[in-house]
Amino acid sequence: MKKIVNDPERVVQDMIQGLVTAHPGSVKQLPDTTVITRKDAPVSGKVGLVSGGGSGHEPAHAGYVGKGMLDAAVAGEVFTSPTPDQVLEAIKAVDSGAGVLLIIKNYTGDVMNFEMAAEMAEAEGIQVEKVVVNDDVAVEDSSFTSGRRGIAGTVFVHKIAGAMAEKGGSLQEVKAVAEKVIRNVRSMGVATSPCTVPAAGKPSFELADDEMEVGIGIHGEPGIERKKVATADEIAGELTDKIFTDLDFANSDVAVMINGLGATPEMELYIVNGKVQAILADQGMNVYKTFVGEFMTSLEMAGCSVTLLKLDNQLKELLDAPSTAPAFYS
Amino acid sequence: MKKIVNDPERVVQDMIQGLVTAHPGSVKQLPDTTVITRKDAPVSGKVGLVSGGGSGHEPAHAGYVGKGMLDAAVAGEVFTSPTPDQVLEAIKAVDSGAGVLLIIKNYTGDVMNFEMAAEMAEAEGIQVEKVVVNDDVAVEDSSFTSGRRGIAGTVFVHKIAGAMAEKGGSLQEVKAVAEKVIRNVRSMGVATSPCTVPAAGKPSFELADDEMEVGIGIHGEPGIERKKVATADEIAGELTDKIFTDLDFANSDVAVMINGLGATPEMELYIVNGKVQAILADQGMNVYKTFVGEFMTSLEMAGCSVTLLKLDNQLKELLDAPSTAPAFYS
Amino acid sequence: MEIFQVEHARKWMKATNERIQEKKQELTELDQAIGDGDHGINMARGFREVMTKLDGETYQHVADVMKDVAMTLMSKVGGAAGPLYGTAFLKLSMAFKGQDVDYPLFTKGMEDAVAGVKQRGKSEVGEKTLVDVWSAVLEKLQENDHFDGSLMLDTAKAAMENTKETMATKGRAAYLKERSIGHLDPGSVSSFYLFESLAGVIREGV
Amino acid sequence: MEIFQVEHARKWMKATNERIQEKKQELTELDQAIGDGDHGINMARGFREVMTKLDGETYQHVADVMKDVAMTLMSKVGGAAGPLYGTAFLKLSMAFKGQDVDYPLFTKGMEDAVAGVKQRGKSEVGEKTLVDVWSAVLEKLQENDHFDGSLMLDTAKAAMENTKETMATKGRAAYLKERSIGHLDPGSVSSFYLFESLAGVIREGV
Ligand SMILES: Nc1ncnc2c1ncn2[C@@H]1O[C@H](COP(=O)(O)OP(=O)(O)O)[C@@H](O)[C@H]1O
Ligand SMILES: Nc1ncnc2c1ncn2[C@@H]1O[C@H](COP(=O)(O)OP(=O)(O)O)[C@@H](O)[C@H]1O
Ligand SMILES: [Mg+2]
Ligand SMILES: [Mg+2]
Ligand SMILES: [Mg+2]
Ligand SMILES: [Mg+2]
Repeated sequence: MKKIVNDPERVVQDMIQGLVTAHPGSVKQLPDTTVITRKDAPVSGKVGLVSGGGSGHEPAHAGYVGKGMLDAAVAGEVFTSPTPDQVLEAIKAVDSGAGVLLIIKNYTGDVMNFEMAAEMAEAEGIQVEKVVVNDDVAVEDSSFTSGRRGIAGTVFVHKIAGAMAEKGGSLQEVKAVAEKVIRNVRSMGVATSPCTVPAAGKPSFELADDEMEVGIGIHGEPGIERKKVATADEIAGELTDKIFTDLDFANSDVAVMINGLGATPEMELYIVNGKVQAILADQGMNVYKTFVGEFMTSLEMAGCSVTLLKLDNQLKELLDAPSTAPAFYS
Repeated sequence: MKKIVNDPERVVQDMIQGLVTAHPGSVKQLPDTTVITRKDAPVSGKVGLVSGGGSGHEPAHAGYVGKGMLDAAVAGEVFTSPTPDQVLEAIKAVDSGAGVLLIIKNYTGDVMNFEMAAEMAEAEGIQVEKVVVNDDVAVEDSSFTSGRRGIAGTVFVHKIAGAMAEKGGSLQEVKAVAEKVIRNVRSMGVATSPCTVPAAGKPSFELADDEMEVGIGIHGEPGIERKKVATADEIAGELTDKIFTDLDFANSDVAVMINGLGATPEMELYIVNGKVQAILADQGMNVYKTFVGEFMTSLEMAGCSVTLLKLDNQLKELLDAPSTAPAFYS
Repeated sequence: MEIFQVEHARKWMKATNERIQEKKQELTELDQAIGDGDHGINMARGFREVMTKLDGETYQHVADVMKDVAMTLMSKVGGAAGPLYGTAFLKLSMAFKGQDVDYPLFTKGMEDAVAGVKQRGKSEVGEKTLVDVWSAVLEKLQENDHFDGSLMLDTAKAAMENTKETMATKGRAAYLKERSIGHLDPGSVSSFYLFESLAGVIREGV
Repeated sequence: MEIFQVEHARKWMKATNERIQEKKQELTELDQAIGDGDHGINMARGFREVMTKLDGETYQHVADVMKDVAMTLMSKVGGAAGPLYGTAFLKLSMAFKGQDVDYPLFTKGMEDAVAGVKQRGKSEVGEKTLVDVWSAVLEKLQENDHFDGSLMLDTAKAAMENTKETMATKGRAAYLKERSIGHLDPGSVSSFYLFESLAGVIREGV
């Protein structure tokens, strides 16, 4: 796999440089860190929102930094959770005294690093709360394991918690609505080709010409089942089926996200969307809003995920609230 | 190349279906056509803007339909210009009496089909003007050939002409500003992997593991030169060099677009942007606004293009004007 | 063959469609080499629709057949080939309008068709486009005074093969400049199948 | 070896770094099979930084070496391995603080380290993680009463190899459930290199 990079070991630094120069009016980099914050951070009186994780999921997470969404995003090395010292810098940079909420995707590494940062921040007198997103229904939610993974549904947590913080919600209120989103959001994905970590130089797994990986993670980790490539309609059916088995969406108002994993043409995402919408209509669900595009990618992996979020009036209002984040303008 | 589709011969219809159901509040499909228009078309008193071309360039062109941008986009088969009858339907649907501007990318097929539609529309008494975008400096502009191709710079034409139409410009004024953008916009791209037309089923060209194609088109047509893959910095240097040779940007205010061709991770686009910004700063140019993402793709081709637009006050104001198009929110 | 009749026109289109469907992938591969890889797909779609259209209609005049062919190609092929083939058949239809198509009228129709294609494509002979094949066929028609299938076949073939050695200055292949040399022009190859089919109809006579 | 000294600690880290750099790709490939393919990259980056750090410092106590190792790994490795290795060395440092590290104290340090790792990772023995290797080594240290390099090496190796046959219930490999069986756990392999290096230092003595 060819990469348009300079040095595989420096991709994160180079990317951050390119990101900050692209959006100089809205974001800034904390010097000597891989932390991107709102230019106006800390926002006086506002609860600070910090998320992040390994790099390679762009536009996540820095693309969601902006008014109405995150205050800071911490970028780790590719597919590697950022370290506690970096997360701590982010927390300190966005805390205005109203406390900070960490939005963590449920991976052992992310949880441990963010937790350690939270402990350090609390030791410095900052109020920190955290929520852990685990929307991926591909993985069983068992108390004997580390549980389900966090994938594209995380973007809805950023958006809605961000809107709550922006309108002045307290740390507990922001945390509560983030948890409400987490309870009501489910996702699942499929990959038709692997991705290559720049420093690894070879694909994370191999797929035959007629195979796909169902229940794929967003780090090139293998999915849960390998099978013959199916049609867009079949894929839409399988992913939504799995989601409905996990959470009952009957008669709900839902937000839909069809997320490209990196290399999938937008054309294909729309084709999948067409079927997803038909399925939801069939089942009597009411689609409130649809998002089609790349929101939580896995480098140049081909494939997509489907995310459904059950909405009540509060969530609708917060989903619709303005955001100036480069990757989620609304 | 695996595709997430249902039937390779029906991808365009399926895509349009998925697109319209994703944005039911803002766009609609003209029945039995591949035309997407603003939901509120024709907008009374406003000049109508119609663009389009082959499919496979998503989010172009339907993603740019919205208030402040296009009134209609006509989708052809993959990489194939739409036919005159379809373009004619689009013209008729958006004309409110103030006339219609066609924004055409400079490919023989597009020019011919749109011209024929214009002739038919004029025969029906509709005032039609057209502009032809030819921003790709990879191809020589010669009077003996069909001239340079239109690529990602087209999006700036959509945006700026769209803003002019929205604020009430006459057909001549809208055309004039579109032509001003065309005179001042230049692009060039590079590919590191080919793409596969769904109905063709095999890649459009082959590249060795260490090769890239410089001056690539957006239809999988081969570029102008094949060479060893270079670093992001070298690529940024080569593309901007070629652009500066064609048009002098010294001391200008510029808009920058780093466009992904389909499969390139956003991380890499940002890395390229970092160097492009450094080069522009070095040369004393002032970057007014930067766009990094997928704007004019070529299915799942890997690679990117760099577009520079020289701005005056009028263009800045129109570039900043609001747009509600799904793929260009501002 | 003295008069080119409705049945001849139908056979021509049927044979052309069969050839194009058969050669769909070849045409696409030729277009992948120096274009964008859709020519076979576009032509196959267009002629399939032509057959559907013709099979559902009855015609009095060749001109009416040509018109339906023109309109179908124009609205189903797209790209560069659609308007060009569409224009060609439209010109044939206009020239033939309401008349019996004898050799002189057929030749006149071809003159208009070639002129129309050149104008639409702003192109001339020698630019490595389908104009090369159409013009060569026209020239022989003009030199001769009766339908001659073998001559048409040989002429179209030679002109088509000749595009391999020329450099493209029009169409997508023009971007490749020197690199376009050594490849057949896809539009010339599809045009060859068209005239090869016509030659067959001529040779078979009524 | 009676007392584990600063020089031993340095040699331990140096040998570990060499092994990790050498095995960077192997570790990454193991992680590609059942994880996300970054373990070798992360460990190599971390230990390279450890060497840079240690080379620039002078130390009085082993505890201080362990602390710098901990802090460096914590801030340079990331992922799951960073906090786990970081915690382990931090616990060693805390246990050793200001004291000479004899066998009982080393064992005490390892007890704290393993407890710390288990707590941080919410994991137990048998879940196919590096806890398996650390716990096995600890157990033998507890059973014995003097440093024994060969025993440590054999123990670590057996525990590491044993992860191949178990099913992961923690870490990224857990998502694969049964499919994780048949693959070595990358973190256990890197931990093996760590104890293999320590065993070498022990055998060489002072
Ligand atoms: N300007 C032109 N004049 C005449 N023929 C042309 C011109 N441009 C292209 N062609 C013909 O059209 C063919 C390509 O058709 P097609 O692949 O269907 O269209 P596109 O290039 O739009 O993909 C070429 O091989 C050439 O013969
Ligand atoms: N909960 C856990 N407890 C103990 N060790 C764990 C846990 N999760 C993962 N590990 C160890 O970490 C290793 C993976 O490290 P690494 O690849 O660096 O992190 P990541 O999984 O975040 O990419 C695994 O092989 C395993 O040994
Ligand atoms: Mg990782
Ligand atoms: Mg084409
Ligand atoms: Mg073509
Ligand atoms: Mg890993």
